[in-house]
Amino acid sequence: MDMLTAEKLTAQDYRSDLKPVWCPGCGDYAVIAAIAKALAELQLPREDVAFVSGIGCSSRIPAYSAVYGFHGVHGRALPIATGLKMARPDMTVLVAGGDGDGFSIGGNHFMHACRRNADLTYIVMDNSVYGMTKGQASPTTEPDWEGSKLTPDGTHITPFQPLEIALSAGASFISRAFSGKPAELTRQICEGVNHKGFSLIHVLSPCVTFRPEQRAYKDKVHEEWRPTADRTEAFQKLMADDGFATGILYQGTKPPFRPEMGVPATIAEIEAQFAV
Amino acid sequence: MDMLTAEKLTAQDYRSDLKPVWCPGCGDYAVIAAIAKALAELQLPREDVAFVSGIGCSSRIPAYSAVYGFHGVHGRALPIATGLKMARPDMTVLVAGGDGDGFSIGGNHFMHACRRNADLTYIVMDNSVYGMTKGQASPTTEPDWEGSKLTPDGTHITPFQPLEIALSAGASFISRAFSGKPAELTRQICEGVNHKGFSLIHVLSPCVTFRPEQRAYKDKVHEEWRPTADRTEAFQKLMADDGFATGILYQGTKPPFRPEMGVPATIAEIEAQFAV
Amino acid sequence: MAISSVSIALTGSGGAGVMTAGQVLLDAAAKAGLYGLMAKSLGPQIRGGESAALLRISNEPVQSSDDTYDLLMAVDWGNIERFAAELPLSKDSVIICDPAQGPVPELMLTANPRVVNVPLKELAASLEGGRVNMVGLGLIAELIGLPESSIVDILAAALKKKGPEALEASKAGLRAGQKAAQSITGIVKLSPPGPSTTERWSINGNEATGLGALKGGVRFVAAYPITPATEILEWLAPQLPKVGGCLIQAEDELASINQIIGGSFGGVPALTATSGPGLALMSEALGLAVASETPLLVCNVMRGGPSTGIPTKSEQVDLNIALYGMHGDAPHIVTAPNSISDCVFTAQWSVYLAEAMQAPVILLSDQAMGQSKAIIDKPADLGFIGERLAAEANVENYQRYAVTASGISPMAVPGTPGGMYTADGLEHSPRGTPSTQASHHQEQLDKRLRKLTDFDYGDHWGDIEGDSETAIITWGSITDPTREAIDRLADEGVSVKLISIRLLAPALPDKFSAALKGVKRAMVVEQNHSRQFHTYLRGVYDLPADTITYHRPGPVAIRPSEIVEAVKAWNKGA
Amino acid sequence: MAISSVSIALTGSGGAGVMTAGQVLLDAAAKAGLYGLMAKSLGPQIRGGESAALLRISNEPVQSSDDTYDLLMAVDWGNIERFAAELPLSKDSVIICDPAQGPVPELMLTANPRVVNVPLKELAASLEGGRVNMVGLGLIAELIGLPESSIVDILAAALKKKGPEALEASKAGLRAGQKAAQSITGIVKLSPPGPSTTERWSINGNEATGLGALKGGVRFVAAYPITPATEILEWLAPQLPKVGGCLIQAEDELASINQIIGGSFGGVPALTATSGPGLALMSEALGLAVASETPLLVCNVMRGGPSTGIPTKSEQVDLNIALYGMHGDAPHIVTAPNSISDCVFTAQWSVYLAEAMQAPVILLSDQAMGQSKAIIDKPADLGFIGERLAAEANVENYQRYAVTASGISPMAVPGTPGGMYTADGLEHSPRGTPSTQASHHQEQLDKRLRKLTDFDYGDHWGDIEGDSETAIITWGSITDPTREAIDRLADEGVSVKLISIRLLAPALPDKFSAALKGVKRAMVVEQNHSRQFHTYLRGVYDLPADTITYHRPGPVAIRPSEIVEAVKAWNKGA
Ligand SMILES: Cc1ncc(C[n+]2csc(CCOP(=O)(O)OP(=O)(O)O)c2C)c(N)n1
Ligand SMILES: Cc1ncc(C[n+]2csc(CCOP(=O)(O)OP(=O)(O)O)c2C)c(N)n1
Ligand code: SF4
Ligand code: SF4
Ligand SMILES: [Mg+2]
Ligand SMILES: [Mg+2]
Repeated sequence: MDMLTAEKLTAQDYRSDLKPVWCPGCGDYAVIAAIAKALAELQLPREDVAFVSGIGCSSRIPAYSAVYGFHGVHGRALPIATGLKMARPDMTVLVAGGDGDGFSIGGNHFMHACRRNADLTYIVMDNSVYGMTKGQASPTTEPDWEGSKLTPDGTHITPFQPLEIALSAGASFISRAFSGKPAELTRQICEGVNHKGFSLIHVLSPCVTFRPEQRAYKDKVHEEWRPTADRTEAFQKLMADDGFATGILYQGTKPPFRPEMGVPATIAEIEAQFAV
Repeated sequence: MDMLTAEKLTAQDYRSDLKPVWCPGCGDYAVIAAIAKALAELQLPREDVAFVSGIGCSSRIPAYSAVYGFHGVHGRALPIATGLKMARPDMTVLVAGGDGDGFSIGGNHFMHACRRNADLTYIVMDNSVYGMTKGQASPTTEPDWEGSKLTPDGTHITPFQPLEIALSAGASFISRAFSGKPAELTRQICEGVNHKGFSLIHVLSPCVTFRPEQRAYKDKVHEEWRPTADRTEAFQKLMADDGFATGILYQGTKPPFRPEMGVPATIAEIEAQFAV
Repeated sequence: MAISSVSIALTGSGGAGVMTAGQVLLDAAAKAGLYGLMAKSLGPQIRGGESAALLRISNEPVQSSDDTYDLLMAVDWGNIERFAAELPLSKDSVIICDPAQGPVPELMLTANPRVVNVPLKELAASLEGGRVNMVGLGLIAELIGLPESSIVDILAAALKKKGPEALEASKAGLRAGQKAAQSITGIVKLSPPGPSTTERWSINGNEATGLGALKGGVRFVAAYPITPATEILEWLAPQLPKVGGCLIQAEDELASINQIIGGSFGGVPALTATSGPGLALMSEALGLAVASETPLLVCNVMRGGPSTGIPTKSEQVDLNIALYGMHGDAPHIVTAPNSISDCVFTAQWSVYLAEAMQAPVILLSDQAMGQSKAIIDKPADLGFIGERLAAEANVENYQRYAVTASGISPMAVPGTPGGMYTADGLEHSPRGTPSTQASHHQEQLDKRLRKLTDFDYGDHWGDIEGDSETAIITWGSITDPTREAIDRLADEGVSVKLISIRLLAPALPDKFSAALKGVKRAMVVEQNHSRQFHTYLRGVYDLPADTITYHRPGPVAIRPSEIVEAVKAWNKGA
Repeated sequence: MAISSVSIALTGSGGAGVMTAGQVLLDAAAKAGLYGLMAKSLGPQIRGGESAALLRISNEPVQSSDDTYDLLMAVDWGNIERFAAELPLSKDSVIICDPAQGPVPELMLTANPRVVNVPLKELAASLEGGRVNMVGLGLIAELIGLPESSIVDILAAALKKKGPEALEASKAGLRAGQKAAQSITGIVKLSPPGPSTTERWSINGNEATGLGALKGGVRFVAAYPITPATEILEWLAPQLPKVGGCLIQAEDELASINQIIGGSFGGVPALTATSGPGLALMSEALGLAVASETPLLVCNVMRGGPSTGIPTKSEQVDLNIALYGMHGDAPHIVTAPNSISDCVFTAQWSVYLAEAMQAPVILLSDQAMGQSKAIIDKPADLGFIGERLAAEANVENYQRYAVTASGISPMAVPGTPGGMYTADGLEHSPRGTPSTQASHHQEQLDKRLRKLTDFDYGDHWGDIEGDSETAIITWGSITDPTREAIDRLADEGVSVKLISIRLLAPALPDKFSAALKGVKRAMVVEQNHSRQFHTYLRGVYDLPADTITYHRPGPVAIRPSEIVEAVKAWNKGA
């Protein structure tokens, strides 16, 4: 239908009419805008795109788009997306969520999705906090952050390094962006969607309510990375990373995961194996 | 009791009288032997050691020791061990299991245990297969292994790199051993137990039933690594790794995770906050 | 006898500060020697969403929210359609609203309440640093007759850090509100408090649950945050280190439940708190706790379901999963506090039960109880402290899972010389060795059931109040509205017996039969869609042939009058 | 009428090849035109552990294992104490054993069976490449009168790849066994087969379940291996690509269940298979499937519980969790095949139900059914194919969760222009927008229940056989022994009606009442410790006042005679 109309779809066409539940000023507003823009740039028919998420402020995002969406349970966005992509390889599948959803409860799926390298684009809105449950430490929270009542003296735990883990686990496209620089973010989403394989787009997206100091991200980020296909080089860049470098860190060429097709047979032919 | 007797405990004293369910020739026999030997070397009172595992052939191991043990559910050995260590910091806690238990279903706990860096020693018996469920591919299985009926054409998935992930995630002691070289394994276990923080000991331990070709590991392993405290150096070694280098790859100095203690108060004092 | 009270709803969008105003009102009431209850109606937004503080204040203990609100003050009407159903009014209700916020929405007028316009925003704007919620607070306090001094005391304490200007600004707001109230007449005033005999507490259900657990001996907590259970954890986190314990935040619920299994195996009474989705993730490990006989307490604070459901709203919907959510034959304990005050006792008792029987206990609270704050008499302490039957050192041939008459076997705490054993979720011999043998399976199954059914639970199985041929059987947070309904029926000469079950599992037919003594007919009251409690009771107990149910889902609270009406309709044979 | 048959147990340690021998025996019986059943008793070891092939062969269809074994051939006695209870003998039984393996253990002699010593090992050793299991096979075949040619045919096919020497060696073994059999007399011989009218299949329950699902339309499978469900997956993995589908191995059960939710959301009928521990891990996502109305099929093959329990043994113990294991009010469908043959139908029908009602279906099979192989008549195909009500393209104002009379709403398959919606596990409006509103919650709860209770299930709710005032109510794998018990009772003039429920949930009181028509008293038969089925039936249905239960846990199979005895004792008023 979209394909038949002569008119190009605008970014607005990829947005739904729902008003986000987000706080005024939340970084996630820029992310949905960038996604809509990227989809418009790619001119993907809306019905051929699906957008899957877990639970969290950030995970509310699919309903704010006008493509097919699945707002699943906490931490399981990637399995839902993987199943969808395996069953429906013709769909373009985006996945999104927060740092808690993706790296805490969903950490195992994250690692295995990187390994499996199915053709998914995973956008993580990292605010180093659990926004939705009112401000607990997430895996990417600084060890000395004392803002949560659950860990009033800080976590004392080494922050999770999403890009390092993605690289170790085998993701074939890895980038970082800042929600406050939407053009770069839009570009990365386009590249990620075009990339054949698992793409991680790590978005620094401030939580103005529980981490108001993250407003300062805008002074900290620096565009730095150009894509490399050399894992060692990518690791070296990460060893020198201050957490605020942006750009495409790594883009490899390993083929995306696709289950094999078989020689067709009818059910009757298959049943024949049981005849004595 | 053990402490009072003048006699030294022997390796045998750390073994129970149960006959393992393992197949003849299984690599895991050497692992329980090395553990018993290491404990004897360390002369730890048996009652002060606990040994936690999940489910799998390898995970049967605690009952073959004579220390306190917990044979939990599949994939959850590390959380049980973490809880035990947090509640009972005085205990020496060993954790063990297979590649499926630790890196597939238990992958998230593995990552977060590395990050948290509690003082645990985690021994993974890696045979690149699910032994207990009769031979399916595990995360460390080669992508072209066609020995499983579930993935008859191979998995086509990049194998999981336990040491890379451990290093990325923040483990403070990382080593690799081969069950066929028990002296080195014993040494690593001693070092791991002595290390204050999370120790991963990755043991290549052949499954002679479903991966008989792993008998050839003995010709492939090569002692190579000397400990470094430099993550970058450790990464470089891993970039050059063929999967069969043994030794201690990395030993860092970050302090083990310990919850904070507080200023003592009585329940009555605590209750006072509710009085109007 | 039914109590006399004033009920007030304060509503407005997130930033409007209605929760703060409600909290101050409640605290001030406490200060003035009154009792009170404040429930919360929250939307999904973190900030700026619709919300309501729902108060009831009285000179007698407040059990439950009332049927309707005497006063509804709307700071604005944002998204009112989403929760209007939670704000029942009557023709005697008074809506106080700001004409600047537009006309009163039609759906608030169906009961024909009186509407009083007060230019709240304008009044606030006319003051230096004036805030609408303070104006509203002054207005409400004046209307219901709450002494200004008690409010000022509370504000002074709350604003200490912000300096005297903040307090002055607030006071000015209060006074503007009081003045505005003068023109409004015909509002019920609070009766003055009776003489206070006992210490009063201001506490919410989640804090009470945390406190009870601490008193019962819990010293290790591992958990993953989830609405509406997080406050249990937030309360416990800073308390535990004071008594030599600790709390750790886990990566997920699979980790948290297994971590407390580990801690408890280590001999330390352990707890986690969660809500439906988290409890679902804990099912497998709860089975492990059953099989390995590891004591632990899971406090499940229910919210609307299924799935992610309605996280901020209350329902009694996790009874099924709490009772039956484990694979295999997995007998365990399920308890439920039946008031905010009872959260302290039930949590404490639950730790005791878990430790005594070496079994997992699931305590079912809910959002309505957990996130509501009450002014109550300080709860009595019955002194239950968790203690498990420990194995002595160097027992010859120690058998961790020895088959004993009580079903309870001495448990060696790691560190005990000669007590070394391996806990196992595989079926096992008495020693703990994995076994596939039919006789081992049978004797361990028998033992794990027997230890629960033969235990002496004393008088705490349930609260049985009054005597009548007619009984209401209920549990959990619906007990208090039921109590009030029964009081009201009594005022009308209709007597109803209350059976509120605190120990939901194991089923104890003797206790149930004793409770039913003299009862000819029963009504089962619960707040869910599928009659989970009624179905359970039918399955495990013999109910009177004449048994009906009154149930419906959330998020709207079940009010005393609904129960009164249901009983009357039943009496009429409707 | 009760059938005449021969029952044989072959036991020995892992390497002894008793499973192979049993399999050949069964296949040969099939070849010879007979019916048969082979159950497996397995230990925890991967290799070298104790095991037993438990066969029953007859010229009529075999429903169930018999009460005792006519023949028990023990290649060795390793760990016999662990599973002796699974090998009931009578005084008419014959034990064939090798004196070289030591004396017959006392516990095998309690029923006073005849013992025949045969030097199996010695005989095998005397032959080039001789194997004990082949000698035993020849011996057994000769004793029961199975033609040698059918065995040789099977062996020839099996040993094709290994070359003619292997076949010759096996034949020599067979012959040595036959010869040894000559001196043994007094063993019941098989009656010759009747004329074969229909195609016969040799299939186990797990394969049958996989086939049924494939026939129902499943084209996407994601799973994590677990005993005793893995064979469903192993069978499906190579079949799916032939019909355009695929199977992926997930990292865990949380992934596998969510992956099939994703696949099914994509419009492809999807399945996972698991056992108790895995089902427990799927609880949360099953709730998501309920709330988001995503069809899917979970085949749960039960094993001994709780926790890791007894993974290789059978029990009907996951009924509770299948029915009630989700948080919130989460109506869904639970089915159970009641024979190996019925696994094909029930799995196929379950796919149909899932798709038709857009709901998750949990199918409960068990180890006894899943891992037993049967020679059966080719099952009839009733033609149920999963198909969901799809939304058309570009419907104006499309509402994914429209409140319809049937409760079923058209579902837009991704790719459908103009059908874009977001599936949600949060409570939602008809459009799918998250909502906390009471009216939305009520109407969606009603709809999700209504679509299940109002559906037309045709005649497949259960199998109702015979007519009598006395009924046995049962389900799943215990149905077949019950059928045989009822046949035997009929032979003795005692008539019993069978009600075997295939659709366990939703509860359909009308169907149940109809089934109970004319029934005055009932016995509920099930294989678990806590009467899960009986408690469930009591909860949701009206049972006759005179209802008793016969139940006990695994791992020992419930035999027909136990049920016969239970009925007789009941008749005697014992
Ligand atoms: C199983 C389960 N556990 C816990 C929760 C509660 N919960 C909802 S969102 C969330 C964390 C959200 O953090 P993040 O993913 O970083 O998203 P953000 O809100 O920061 O965007 C948690 C713990 C849940 N919904 N389900
Ligand atoms: C929740 C759950 N899922 C699946 C299983 C089945 N299972 C038991 S062990 C195992 C894998 C074992 O592999 P690994 O950890 O590598 O141990 P190994 O047997 O190879 O030593 C699986 C899948 C289980 N017990 N529990
Ligand atoms: S709480 Fe934080 S992450 Fe959530 S909507 Fe508000 S600003 Fe955004
Ligand atoms: S199956 Fe493999 S891993 Fe398991 S006991 Fe046998 S050899 Fe060892
Ligand atoms: Mg976050
Ligand atoms: Mg393995």
